[in-house]
This record gives sequence, C-alpha cells and structure tokens, in this order.
Amino acid sequence: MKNESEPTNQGRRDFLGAAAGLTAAAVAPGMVLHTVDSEAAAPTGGVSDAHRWGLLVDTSKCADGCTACVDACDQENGLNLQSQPLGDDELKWQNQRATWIRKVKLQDNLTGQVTNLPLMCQHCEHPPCVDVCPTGASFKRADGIVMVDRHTCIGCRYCMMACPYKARSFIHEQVDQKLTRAPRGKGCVESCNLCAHRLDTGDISTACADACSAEGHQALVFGDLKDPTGPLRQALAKKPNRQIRQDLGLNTGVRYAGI
Amino acid sequence: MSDVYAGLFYFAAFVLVAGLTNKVIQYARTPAPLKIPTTPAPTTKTGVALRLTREVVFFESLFRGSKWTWIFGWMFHFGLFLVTLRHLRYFLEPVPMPIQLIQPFGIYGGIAMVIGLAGLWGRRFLVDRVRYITALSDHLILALLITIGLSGLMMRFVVHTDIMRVKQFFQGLYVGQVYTLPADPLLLLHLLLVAVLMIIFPYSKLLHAPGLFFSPSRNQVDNPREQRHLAPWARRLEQD
Amino acid sequence: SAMAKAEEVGDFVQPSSKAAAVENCVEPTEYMRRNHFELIRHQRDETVYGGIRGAKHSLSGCVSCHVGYDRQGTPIEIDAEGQFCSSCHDYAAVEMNCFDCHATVPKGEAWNHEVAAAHAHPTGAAPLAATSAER
Amino acid sequence: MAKADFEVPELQQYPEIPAVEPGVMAHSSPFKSKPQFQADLGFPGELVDDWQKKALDKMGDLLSRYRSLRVYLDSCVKCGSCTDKCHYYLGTHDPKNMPVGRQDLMRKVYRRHFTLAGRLFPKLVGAEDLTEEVLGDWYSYYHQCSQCRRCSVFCPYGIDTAEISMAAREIMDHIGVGQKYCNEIIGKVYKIGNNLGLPGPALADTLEGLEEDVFDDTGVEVKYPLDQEGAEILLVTPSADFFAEPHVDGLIGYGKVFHEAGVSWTLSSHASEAANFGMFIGSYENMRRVALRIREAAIKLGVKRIVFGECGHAWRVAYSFLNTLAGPWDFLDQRYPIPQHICEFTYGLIQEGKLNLDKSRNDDMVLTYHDSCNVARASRMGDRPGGQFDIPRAIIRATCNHFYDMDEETIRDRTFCCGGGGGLLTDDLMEVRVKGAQPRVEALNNVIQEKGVTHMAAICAICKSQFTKVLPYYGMDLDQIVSVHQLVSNALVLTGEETEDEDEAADEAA
Amino acid sequence: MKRIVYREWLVEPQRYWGLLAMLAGVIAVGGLSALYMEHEGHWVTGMTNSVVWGTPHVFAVFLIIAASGALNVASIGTVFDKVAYKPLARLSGLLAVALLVGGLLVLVLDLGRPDRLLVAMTTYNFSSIFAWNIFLYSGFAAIVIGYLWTMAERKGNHLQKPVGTFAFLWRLALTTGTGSIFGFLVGREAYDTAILAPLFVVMSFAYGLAIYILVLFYAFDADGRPIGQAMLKRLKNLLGLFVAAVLYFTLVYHLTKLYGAKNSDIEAFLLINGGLYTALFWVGWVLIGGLIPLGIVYHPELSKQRDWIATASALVVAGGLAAMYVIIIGSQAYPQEMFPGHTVIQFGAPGDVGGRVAPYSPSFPELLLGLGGVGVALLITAVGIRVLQFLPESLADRDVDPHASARHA
Ligand code: HEC
Ligand code: HEC
Ligand code: HEC
Ligand code: HEM
Ligand code: HEM
Ligand code: SF4
Ligand code: SF4
Ligand code: SF4
Ligand code: SF4
Ligand code: SF4
Ligand code: SF4
Repeated sequence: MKNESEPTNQGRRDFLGAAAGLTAAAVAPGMVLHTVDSEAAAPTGGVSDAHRWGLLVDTSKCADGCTACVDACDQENGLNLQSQPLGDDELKWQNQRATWIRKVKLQDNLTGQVTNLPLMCQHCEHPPCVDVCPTGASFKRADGIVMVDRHTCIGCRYCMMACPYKARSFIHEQVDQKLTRAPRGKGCVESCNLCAHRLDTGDISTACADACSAEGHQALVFGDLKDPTGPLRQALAKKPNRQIRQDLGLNTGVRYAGI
Repeated sequence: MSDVYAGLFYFAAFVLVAGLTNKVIQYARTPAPLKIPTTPAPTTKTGVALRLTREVVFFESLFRGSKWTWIFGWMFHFGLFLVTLRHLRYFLEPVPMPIQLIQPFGIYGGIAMVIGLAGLWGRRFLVDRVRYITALSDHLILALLITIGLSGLMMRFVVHTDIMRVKQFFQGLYVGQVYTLPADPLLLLHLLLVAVLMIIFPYSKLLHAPGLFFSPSRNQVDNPREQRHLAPWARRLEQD
Repeated sequence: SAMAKAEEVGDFVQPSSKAAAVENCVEPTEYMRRNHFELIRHQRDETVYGGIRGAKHSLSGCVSCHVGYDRQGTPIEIDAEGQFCSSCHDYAAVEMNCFDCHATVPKGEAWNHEVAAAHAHPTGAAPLAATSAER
Repeated sequence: MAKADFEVPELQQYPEIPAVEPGVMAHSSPFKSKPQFQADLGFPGELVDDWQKKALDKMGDLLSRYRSLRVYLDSCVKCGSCTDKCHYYLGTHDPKNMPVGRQDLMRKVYRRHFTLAGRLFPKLVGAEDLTEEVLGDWYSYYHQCSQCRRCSVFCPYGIDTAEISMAAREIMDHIGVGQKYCNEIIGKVYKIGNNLGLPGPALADTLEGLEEDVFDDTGVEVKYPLDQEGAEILLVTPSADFFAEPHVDGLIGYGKVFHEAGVSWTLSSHASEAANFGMFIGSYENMRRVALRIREAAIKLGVKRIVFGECGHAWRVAYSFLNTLAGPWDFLDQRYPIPQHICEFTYGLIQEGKLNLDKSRNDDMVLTYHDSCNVARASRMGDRPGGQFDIPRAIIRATCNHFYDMDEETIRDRTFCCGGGGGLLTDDLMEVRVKGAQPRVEALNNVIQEKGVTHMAAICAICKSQFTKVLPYYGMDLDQIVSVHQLVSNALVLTGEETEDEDEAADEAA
Repeated sequence: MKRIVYREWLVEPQRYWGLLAMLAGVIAVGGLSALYMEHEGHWVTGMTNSVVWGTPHVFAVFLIIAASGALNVASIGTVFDKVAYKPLARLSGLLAVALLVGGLLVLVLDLGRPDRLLVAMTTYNFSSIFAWNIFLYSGFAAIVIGYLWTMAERKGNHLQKPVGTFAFLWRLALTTGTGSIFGFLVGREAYDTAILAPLFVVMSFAYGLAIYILVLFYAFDADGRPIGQAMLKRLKNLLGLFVAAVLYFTLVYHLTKLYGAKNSDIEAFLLINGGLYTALFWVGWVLIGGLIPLGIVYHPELSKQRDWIATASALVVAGGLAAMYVIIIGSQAYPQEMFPGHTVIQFGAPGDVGGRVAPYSPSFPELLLGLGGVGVALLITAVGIRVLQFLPESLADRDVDPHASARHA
C-alpha cells in the first residue's frame, strides 16, 4: 500500500504546486511578524508541502459502541454547540446538523461480520470537492488538508454533491454559540480539517486520535504521510490497508486497515 | 479648514433650499391655461400619478426616444439614487433600518453612476446631433458629477477616510457646532464639489428634476370635455 | 448617543476592556480607524490558507483585547449594542457579518493562546478538558 | 412628378438619421403679414421701434401666464432624445429643425434675460441677446414647426416644442412680425366665417349640389341642411370639406351617416369653419374669438349637440380647448360628449349595428391610415385613452377589406406629421412642406411596396390638402389620399337604396 | 421578400397591467420565501446534508435548460436558414434570456450565502464546471442580446448569421455544461455517465419549445394576431420530434446504466422500487411528458387544433419538471455506495442516513421560490414584448412564407 501511494504523491507534487497556486500565494514568504501584546502566542510559520497529513484507521481496534472520537471532534470544533431550531423535525435535524466525523457500522453481506469505523473527510489528494467548487472556497492546503474557506464559500453545496464520502455538512441554521477557534455560521459548508488549528500551532495531533488513545483503543493513528520514520508511515507499513472507494483514484489521506 | 467647510455647507444648503423652493413656488404659481397633455394620456388623477411615476422611475419617454441614452441615463440616475440613500447614513442618527439594508447596494450604485455618466459624456462627443446642442455647461456638469463619483469611489476602495469624523462633522452642523473634518484631500475635494453642485442646482438644467413634475404635457388629466379648465387670467377675459 | 462618547480619538475603547489599559492598538489609532478591516481581511487569508495563527492582526486578537467586561468579569459580546465594534458600526451603518461565525467573546480561545502550552504531547493522550478552556 | 426648385429627398426602405447640416434651411421663411391683416387681429402692422424691449416684455408676460413655457425653457437637459424625431429635421437635415435646436433659439434669449446663470456667464450656458439675427432665425425656424408634438412624446420631460413655437409666433406678432398665411386666414374667419372665405350663399349652393349628387348616385334623398334652426346636431367642419377633393367626399359621408342615424342636423354659415388658426399663432385671444363663433351659432340655432368633421388641429381645439375657450356648454344635451367627433358618432352607430356597410364596395383600394398628429397626440376619441387610434381604424376595418398599418414607429402617437400643419400649408413654404413630408411618405412607400397599399386614409383637412399637393413630388398620385368618411360613404348601403347586390342576395335567399 | 413587421404587444392596458400585477405578486411571494429561507437558514426547507439540492434546483435547472432550448427556434431560422422560422426568432431570443435570468435568480437565492454573490462573480475556480457555467450563462445572455440586436438593428443585420451561429454553438455548450454539472459527480451513481449531457440537450429542445409555444399562443391570442395552420403544423411537428428524442435518450440512458452492472441497484430504484421517484419517472417523465404529448401531436385531428397543441406543450413542461425532480432529487435520495459487499447498519447519529433512501419532502418556501423564478421569466417576457418590437405582426401563412402558402392554395 505504502509503495503504491507514496511515489505517486511525490510525482504529483509539482502539479499540486500549480493547482494550489492560491495557497502558495497566500503563504506570504518572509512576512514580518510582530508581537505587540505579550498575551498573543507566537504565530506559526505557515504550512508547507513538506508534510502531508493523514490518518490510519485500524477498524479491528475500533470498538462497537464507542463514540469517543466523534464526541471529541464535536467538542474540539464546537459542533456540540449547535442547537436544534425550534420546530424542526428531530430526525430531519439529525440529518441537517453538521457532522465532521461519524461512526459507521457495516455488515459483510457474505460473512455477516460486523465492522466499526469512523468516517470523516478523507483529505483526498485529488479532491472532487475542490474540483467542483465554483469560487475556490474548497481548497487543499499545501500540507494536504482539504478545507473550506468560509469567507468565500457561497453555500452552493456543489462540493457536497461531489464528495463520494458524504463527508461534508451544510450549516442549515443560525449558530449562536461558537468557539473562538472554530467559527461557524449559517449558509456555509464545512468538514473535518484534521484539526488544522492544532497543527498550525505545532501540535502534531488531532482530537479524535487523542480521544481514541485516551479510551485505550488506539484505533486512530495520525501523522505525516511524507515522513518515512513518522508513526503513521510505520503503522501503515505494519498493516495492510486500503482507501474507501479506491476505484475512484482520489488517493485519500485517510486509510483503513481491516476492510 | 473645518470652519471653511462648515461655512461653505451652510451657504450651499441655504442656496439649494431657498433657490429650489423659490423655483417650485414659481412653477406652481404659473397657471397652465390650456389642457395640453400629450395623448394618449390618463383620464384620471391616479392615472396621471402612475404616468409620472413611470416617467420618474423608468424614464419611459426617454426609453421610447433613445435606447442608448436611456441605458446610460437610467444607470446614472438609479445609481445616484442608491448613492444618495447610502449617504443618508452620514446625515441621520440613528440610521433607519432601510438605509442600513441599502448600504451594499449603494456601492454598486456608485459604480453604475460613474459608468452611466461616462456613457452620457461620451455621447456628447460621438453623436453629431448631441454635440451640436451641447454647451460648455453641459460638459462641466458631467465633469462635476463624475469627479464627485470618482473621488467617492476612491475613498471607498483605495484611500479610506475616517467615516466617523465625517459623520460627526455633519451631525455637528445641525446644532451649530464645528467638529474637525478629517483632512483627507479626497474627502475635501469630494465635499467641495458637492457644495458646488448644491449651489448650482437651482440655477441650471438640474431643474429638470422638479420640472418633470410640473410639465403640463405629462401631469395633466385628459378630461377637457368632462371638466372645464380655466386659468385665472383667462377667467378675467370672460368677464370683459 | 454614541457620539457623546466620541469626542476624542480612542473613546470607542471600552473602559473595561484590556485595551483600556494598553497604550496603543496594533497600529496607530488614526490608521486603525480608516483601515482596520483591510488588516483583518489580509490576516484572514494568511490564516486560512497559510495556517498562520495568532498573528498581530488576527480577529481573535482584536476580540480578546477589545472585548468589554461587566462587573462580574464576564465578557460582553463585542458586537452588542454600544460595545466596541458596534459603537462605530451602528453609528456609521456599516454592516459587519464577521460575527455571524466568529465568537463575540473569547471562548475556548484559539488553540494557540493558552492551550497550546498546556498541550505539549506529540501524539497520544491529551487532556480533553484543556481544549475547552473557557474563560 | 411635380417640379421643384429644390432637391426632393429620396425615399428609403428604412429611415436614415441624417448628419447635421447647419444653416441649410435658413433661407426658408413665409411671406410676412401685411399691416392690414395684422390690424384685424389687433397686432402692430410692422416691426415696432423698441422691438427688443417689447419682445422681452411679451416673453416675460407669457412666462408668467404659461407654465408650459417656463418649465420647458428651464428643464431641457440636452439629452438629445428629441433630436431625430422631428420630420423637418429628418427631411431638411438642418440642426435648428431638431426640436431642441428650435427651442434653443428661444432658450438662449430666455437664459440671457431671465436666468441668473445666463446673466452672469452667458458664454458658459450658451445665452444670447435677442439680436436682429436671432429674430431672423426665429421667423425662419418657428415657421418650420408644424406644432405636431412628436418631439414631446419622446422628451423625458414632455417638452413640447409646439408650445415654444406658438409663444415665439405670439411674441413676433406683438412686435409686428406676423405670418401672412395664418393672419390673413384668421381675418377671413372674422369677416366671412371660414378660412376659405366662402360666403353663406355659396355654401348653400354647394350643399344643394351635393344633395343632387347623392340622389343621383343612390336614389335616396339625403339632406345637407344649412342654418336650420332647431336641428339636433350642429356639424362644424373644415371649410375645405365644402368643395375640395377628397374632402368633399367626406362631407358626403357625414350626411349619409346622419341620414341613416335618423337625426336632424345642420351646418352653420356663421361657424362654417372647424379650423382655428388662432392656435397656430399661439394667441389665446384670437383662438378664443374664433371658438366663440361656434358657441354663438349653437345658441342661435338651438342645437342640442355639436359634432366636428374631419380635421386634425380643429379637433384638438374642439376636444381639448373648446370647453375652456367657449364653455360652459350647459345648454347642450349632456348625455353626449361635447363636442363629439364625427368618427365617434359613426363608430357608435357601427357598434349598434345601425349602419349597413358593404366592405366590398371599397375593394378597389388597399388602405393604410395616417394618424393625424393633432388627433393622435393632442386629443382623444371615445372614453378610453388611445380611442383616437382605435376608432378610426375600427371604422376603416368595418368599411373595407384590405387594411394594413404602416411601420409601428410611424403611426399612433409616434405618427409623422404630414408636413403641412401648424400654419405651414402655404405655397411659399413648399420646400419645407415637401421635405418635411419625407418620413411620412417613406413609411407610406414601404407599405405600398410590401403590402400593395394603394390609398391612405386620413381625418384631417390639412393632411389631405398637404398630401394631394406633396405626393406628386415623390412620384405618387394626388388621389391616393382619401377621407375616412369617404370610405364610409362608399360602403354605406342607405336604407332604400337600390343595389345590384341586394337583388343577388334576394336571388340567393330564394 | 416581404419585410417582417414587428409590433409591440398591443393588449389593453388593464389586461397588461393586470398580468404584470399578477406576476409581480408571484414574484413577491417567491422573494419573501427566499428571504424567509435566508433569514432562518435552510433548516426550514426539506433539504438536508443528504439531499442538498431541493426543489429550487428542480426549477432552476429546468428554467436554465429551457432557456437554451427556447433559443432553438431562432437558430433554426438563422443558422439553418429556414425562412418560416425567421419571424419567430426575436421572441425566441427574448424568452431565452428571460428564462435564464429566472433560473439563475432561483439558483442564486437558494445559495447559503447569496450576499456573497460578488464573490461568486469575482473569484473563479477554473477547474469547476460550475464556475465555467457562470461564464457560459453570462456569456449566453450577452450573446443573445447581441443576437437580438443584429435582428433588430439594420446596421447589424449582416452579422445575424455569424452571431446566430455562435449563439447556437454557445447554447449547445451551455446545456452540455449544465448537464455536466451532474455528469461530473463521480461519487453519485445516477449521474456518473456521459449520456447525461446529450440527454440534457434534447430535453432543452423539448422544454424550450414547449414554453415558447405556450407564450407565443398566449401573446398572439391576447392581441388578436393570426397564426397560420402551416405554422402550427411546423411547431407541433418540431415538438413531436424533440419529445420523441427525449424518450429515446431516456431509454439509452437507462440501458447504459443497466449495462454497467454495479449500477443495477440505482436503476432498480429509479425504475421499480423507488416509490415516489419511480412513479414520477413513469407517470410524469414518460407518460405525461412524453407519450401523451406525442399522442396529441401525431393525432390526425387534435394536432390541428391550437388548444390541443397548447395542451401538449403544457404536458411537456409538466413532464419536464417531473424529469428534473427524478434526476436531481431522486438521485440524491438514493444512498451513496461506499462499501461494496457490505450493508450499512449504522451511519453516524440516529436519523442520519447512510445506507437508506434519504427522505425529502419539498417545503412551501422552496416551491414558491421556484415559481417566483418562473414569474420573473414571464415578467421579463411580458414587459419585453410590450415595450420593444419582439412579436411579428402576423404569423398567418401568407405573411410568413408566401411561397409555401401559394403552393398550398
Ligand atoms: C493590544 C491590544 C489590542 C489589540 C490586539 C487590538 N487593539 Fe485596537 N486598540 C487598542 C487600544 C489600546 C486602542 C486605543 C488607542 C488610543 O486610545 O489611541 C485601540 C483602538 C482601536 C481602534 C480605534 C478606536 C477609536 O476609538 O477610534 C480600532 C478601530 C481598533 N482598535 C480596532 C482593532 C482591530 C480591528 C484589531 C484586530 C486586528 C485590534 N484593534 C487589536 C488595543 C488593541
Ligand atoms: C472607529 C470606529 C470603528 C470601530 C471601533 C470598528 N469599526 Fe469596523 N469599520 C468602521 C467603519 C467606518 C467602516 C467602513 C469603512 C468604509 O465603508 O469605507 C468599517 C468597516 C469594517 C469592515 C468592512 C465591512 C465591509 O462591508 O467592507 C469590517 C470587517 C470591520 N469594520 C470589522 C470591525 C471589527 C471586527 C471591529 C471590532 C473589533 C470593528 N470593525 C470596529 C469603523 C469602526
Ligand atoms: C461563514 C462563517 C464566517 C464568516 C461570516 C466570517 N468568518 Fe472569518 N473565519 C471563519 C472560519 C471558519 C475561520 C477559521 C478558518 C481556520 O481555522 O482555518 C475564520 C478565520 C478568520 C480569521 C483568522 C483567524 C483569526 O481569528 O484571526 C480572520 C482574521 C477572519 N476569519 C476574519 C473574518 C472577518 C473580518 C470576517 C467578516 C468580514 C469574517 N472572518 C467572517 C468563518 C467565518
Ligand atoms: C426626479 C428626479 C429626476 C429625474 C426624473 C431625472 C430624469 C432625467 C432624465 C430623463 C434625463 C435625460 C437622460 C439623460 O441624459 O440621462 C436626465 C438627465 C440628467 N440628470 Fe436627471 N433626473 C432627476 C434628478 C436628477 C438629479 C437630482 C441630478 C443631479 C444631481 C440629475 C442630473 C442629471 C444630469 C446631469 C443630466 C444630464 C446628463 C447629460 O448631460 O447627458 N438628475 N435626468
Ligand atoms: C454632503 C454630502 C456628502 C458627503 C458628506 C459625502 C461623503 C462621502 C464619503 C465619506 C464617502 C466614502 C464612503 C466610504 O468610504 O465608504 C463617499 C462616497 C461616495 N460619494 Fe459622497 N458625499 C456627499 C455627497 C455626495 C453626492 C451628492 C454624490 C453624488 C452626486 C456623492 C457620490 C459618492 C459616491 C458615488 C461615492 C462612492 C460610493 C459610496 O461609497 O457610496 N456623494 N461620499
Ligand atoms: S474512539 Fe476509537 S474506538 Fe472509539 S469509535 Fe472512535 S475510532 Fe473507534
Ligand atoms: S473526502 Fe470529500 S470532502 Fe474530503 S477531500 Fe475528499 S471529496 Fe473533499
Ligand atoms: S458550498 Fe462552498 S465550498 Fe462547497 S462548492 Fe459551494 S462554494 Fe465551494
Ligand atoms: S481530525 Fe479533528 S476535525 Fe477531523 S474528525 Fe478528527 S477531531 Fe474532527
Ligand atoms: S412640434 Fe413637431 S414640427 Fe415642431 S419641433 Fe416638434 S416634432 Fe418638429
Ligand atoms: S428630449 Fe427634451 S430634454 Fe431632451 S434634448 Fe429634447 S427637449 Fe431637451
């Protein structure tokens, strides 16, 4: 698996550089940064294509009934602060509220074997959501994280139509409660951003992976797909793994072992 | 500087209001002895109100007369209208809800206004008939308006000014207090030209705005057979 | 009216905010009055696309410095009537939809502010509580 | 083709807006009125001494009496919408024949003497003194306006150049510079009762002749009464109807219609003229004086209703001003419009099915219709706006099988003037008349080419006279112009009339 | 040749203003619905994270493809030199622009953040077909306006053919582009096929013409202008042809889908067990929008009557809306296939659908917004034909094609 995907990554990097021109331009090199206020933490140096962040999900370790990763993501990104609008249908609301990660339970049609796995944005290398977005609000950062610039998203939902993983959510209602680190408002589309705010401040972790470990399942391994010595590549090497809908050739950043 | 501008605006406002009132009273006092609506004309007062509304809002007659002039003329006036509404934020406190909502459209209006003016001006050079009837003053008024528009847009998009101070300045004028006006050259230019515009308004072709409402061929009801229409001076003839 | 407070430059700053105790804004006040939105807009793109956080012109920075507090020490929404942003924006009728999405009081703060320090694990278990360090 | 000592414009398939040729029509002006004609109307006989001051005084007077003048002189923004709308400009290419160009002749004087800007910065706003040269321009160009109001349709403020040319003529009359044609004619009306100067006995004679003709034609005794007291209806019609072709065929038609309607009617020798040239010279007083003759006649004859024959500006004065000038008409039967147009009258009968019309009798003609400008833009018929367009057309459709309208831009309220209205119907203005007719004739020519139109119907004495005179210049026949009531007259099967058709119909029924 | 004379629509003012008032009412209600949806957020609609495009898209896409189809009538005249269609061309252009504006307005007002329209118009992602469509649409409007100008202004007449041809090619690109919006969605079974683009092209022909016929009949009826029998025949034959083509491509679409074996599930869903969607497919798309109009159009008697041709056109429109509903909403409701060989037992929180058909029921505001778009299109058309010369004076056979009528006589 590793051998199959990594060289491709490497080879495509130049292409990516061009495609993500916007990204490159936005990373103003040599920006002079001042610290005015002692309270503000030192700003970080910006993202680069030296990394490509990814996850490995070991479905065999993912426990039935556990939702720790989902809960952690909800808290981390303020999703738990959404509230059902008065008068909305309960079931419809479940289908309308934003969900960045969901717990999926499958049964093999032949063997009847049940598999559990968390499903979030797969951070495709060739993301259909980015291809279709008319304004370029859906974009891929240099470090491979696919996310939505909600300042330019017009809420057309075309990316949701395009995503094969149903990874994206539209904010259907007004949002009153929000966290400083996770702004959110009616009318835009959003999805898992691999906890970008953590990475940007130098912390190599995601809330979901942390939570899974905290629960003791260790089903989620986060890391840099480009770092041969990093934990992710090591884990990938240990376990046979694949991508969901590998047939589409999107080269996702999230890999699954055991399906 | 602020004092000069304060004085200027008091003067300009006085000229505008007094001059315009004077003109309107003069129009209203002058009798229209004969029924001369351009027919087909409405036969009721409501109909006339609708006709005038269509003229004011859509420039209906101009549309029939000249499509190009209409496009640019209408762009300019509608833009000007939106800009004026947007500008009310400097003059009203608190700013009424509709004016708050109109704000973003005012900017489009400003752009449309300048494009429209450019089109109208271009026509004065390009169409020989229009060139023939154009006087220097026609060019100057267009130049004035276009400069006002451009300086405004520059402030909006390039060199920002201190809106708070501007508003404060005009709020102060209401109560006779002169606050400092930000000394931004563009703003000062903008305001100077606006004052000029206010001063020339009652003495130039800009009188077309009130004029339209007093134009007998547009504002008369077509009912001469049903209702006798007699001017006071004509009544005197009958008494002889 | 808001004007009453606006006799002097700087009067929009809420007395209870941190800014009241600081000498200067991130740029000269005259400049901020005219251009603050250009600054944050520029910062916005750098953050979103470049992942640069906690920089000088960040919106969360504005909020944390300018937000006012009531007697109990709870922050008051910065876009509430009469509060810092609104005191101007209402007066000049400038729409500001940033707070459709952005938190109006420092809440959970950005990851970088206080939490990052407390959260120095490369991988592995992280104290969840820290991430929601509300003020 | 009639001979001309000027260039007759070429007709084109599509209207062409000409480039301006300044000054090409400066030479054209009508004969000046002689002192005796002036005196009849109460104007000085020749140019008075301090004419500039007198003229400005008169202008000031008119400004204070006519809101139209004041507002129109102030409001023009030189938008140019009217510039290509005047038929005289299109035909002559002289920019002073553009409506705004024409207005500016007076506006520059107005600005100089009546506005602050013009007093302070004359050059800037194009203000000028009233010099002899300017007066010359006035005389030329205010007599190249047929007061058709086409310009007012397209002006965003409805600025009506006709109002300004009327005012100009009034001012000029007051300093002794009058136009012979109009002023002489008005004098005739005062003295004899009509423009043509036909005295009562001559009228009676003509009418008797008509009765005989109709009887010969149809075997029905249709009456054409004159000065018959106690008649229900007073018909006031332009004096051209009494003798000229095709006008007289219209008069025959009116008579037949009244006959079929079974109402009593009469003409009056005192008010034997519908036209009112007082309007052309912008003189309220003279217009009123002419109009009052109708009042006098109506009272004298004791009629209950007044009906007007086919004449454009006459109908404008009748419809729009008669009530003002000569009202109130409380002694007439209030159930009918006062006054009523003959077309309204005929149309009413057609609606009620009271006229037996045989369209095929007009099958030798393919028709189009010329909306006369004063009817189209300054009056109305029926009770709905636009009746002035629909009612004559409805009558034409009811009386003939082949009817096509000309191009939409040249009909209804956008109709082109015939070129002879507004007091220009005089041979000394032939060049202007021919050139000014060009847009109308061009549109006519197009339907002739494309639809095979043979005749153009009109309801205005001036239009009819103008076209009979002018069409030959364009290689057309003078008899291609017909009266609307001529069509009615042709198609109308009078009760008791012996016709071959009826015999056939009887055969078929059997 | 005779010149075609165009006249403004000369209906009486009461009728005209009455019509405008009615349309304005429809538009106002649509506008208020949009405002309500924007103010509350999309939770008040039937849309969810599963069915992300709802009824407004049904109307919008329908109007947009009908717009390009409406232009077809003009193309036949100009590009293919069919003289008899020339007098129809101006209305065709107007209708095309009007429908497009109506459709786009619905699309825009259904955005999550319509206030950022300026963003949509100034920042483009050139790999997005959606962004290309913005160019295609605005280009279409501009070209059609230019085309109309070449028809109306004599100085431009000689450009009519090249501009008309360009407009024709552009409109093909436009419908293909609209079709491709769906065709590019690799993750969704129903759309993932190249046949969608040509299907949209023929649909646009049929729907555009049907609307054209309805508008033409109404407008001509209202101020008493004649339409000749030969013209009726021409129009209805054309309609028949297009409707048949839609049916044919529908068949091809399903056959190709069935051929790709992994799609048999979605095919079964659309054709057999999809409930409402299956019903709409068979009854709406195939029967009402296809077979019945074909029956009318080729019926020896009915096909000669104007009212029946109008009825057929109305049915085609209704069928078209049904087809859009099936294509747009049906295909979203069907669950996305992510785990072949597995059954999805649980997909996120309860109520969140993964393995099951997603529920969707249109809400009133959505419907009203869609109708508002139709109202806008009709309002533009009504005002257009009233103030400018779009309608030919007559479509009587002798005026349209003298030679043809001579032959018949
Ligand atoms: C270090 C704390 C601090 C931060 C961070 C900060 N400000 Fe300020 N700001 C101040 C102070 C202090 C003043 C008052 C300066 C004075 O009185 O002249 C001020 C003044 C202002 C003013 C002018 C108000 C007036 O009364 O005229 C504006 C506008 C402003 N800030 C906006 C911002 C924005 C936008 C940001 C975010 C980019 C921001 N500030 C970040 C401290 C801060
Ligand atoms: C000193 C008064 C003042 C204060 C305080 C202030 N603003 Fe503004 N802001 C303005 C004015 C005035 C404008 C409009 C400038 C223009 O329209 O040219 C503006 C514009 C903006 C814009 C751009 C809006 C647009 O539609 O382009 C943003 C964003 C903005 N402000 C954000 C903020 C935020 C966030 C705060 C609070 C931290 C804040 N402002 C505080 C006066 C102020
Ligand atoms: C629809 C939601 C939305 C709106 C409206 C919005 N933002 Fe944001 N903004 C976000 C999100 C989400 C992020 C975080 C992106 C990330 O973390 O990568 C963000 C980040 C930012 C940042 C960088 C983070 C920080 O705190 O400095 C700035 C600056 C910013 N926005 C400015 C603005 C301004 C100014 C406005 C108003 C004109 C605005 N935003 C309106 C959603 C929004
Ligand atoms: C009731 C309000 C008004 C109406 C109905 C109106 C209507 C018109 C129309 C129909 C025209 C001719 C078309 C054109 O050239 O654009 C015109 C021209 C013009 N208007 Fe207005 N207007 C109004 C108010 C104003 C105001 C308030 C101003 C100035 C501040 C103004 C400035 C002008 C100018 C400068 C022109 C001439 C343009 C040129 O030179 O070509 N108008 N107006
Ligand atoms: C006393 C009256 C006026 C004042 C105080 C004033 C002030 C201003 C200011 C401060 C701006 C900058 C707005 C910004 O930065 O957001 C502006 C913009 C503008 N002004 Fe004025 N102005 C006045 C009158 C006018 C008039 C009469 C016109 C038009 C004839 C005009 C046309 C414009 C335009 C087109 C803009 C740019 C668009 C916009 O921001 O609305 N202004 N004006
Ligand atoms: S926390 Fe770990 S074990 Fe629990 S559901 Fe998530 S991935 Fe599975
Ligand atoms: S999983 Fe979906 S949202 Fe995430 S990158 Fe891929 S296509 Fe985009
Ligand atoms: S919803 Fe937003 S992010 Fe998604 S495609 Fe539309 S604009 Fe892009
Ligand atoms: S990586 Fe972060 S954002 Fe993504 S699912 Fe995990 S916790 Fe949520
Ligand atoms: S009234 Fe008629 S003749 Fe006179 S200027 Fe106007 S259009 Fe020309
Ligand atoms: S149309 Fe009216 S405003 Fe325009 S130039 Fe002519 S007279 Fe003046």
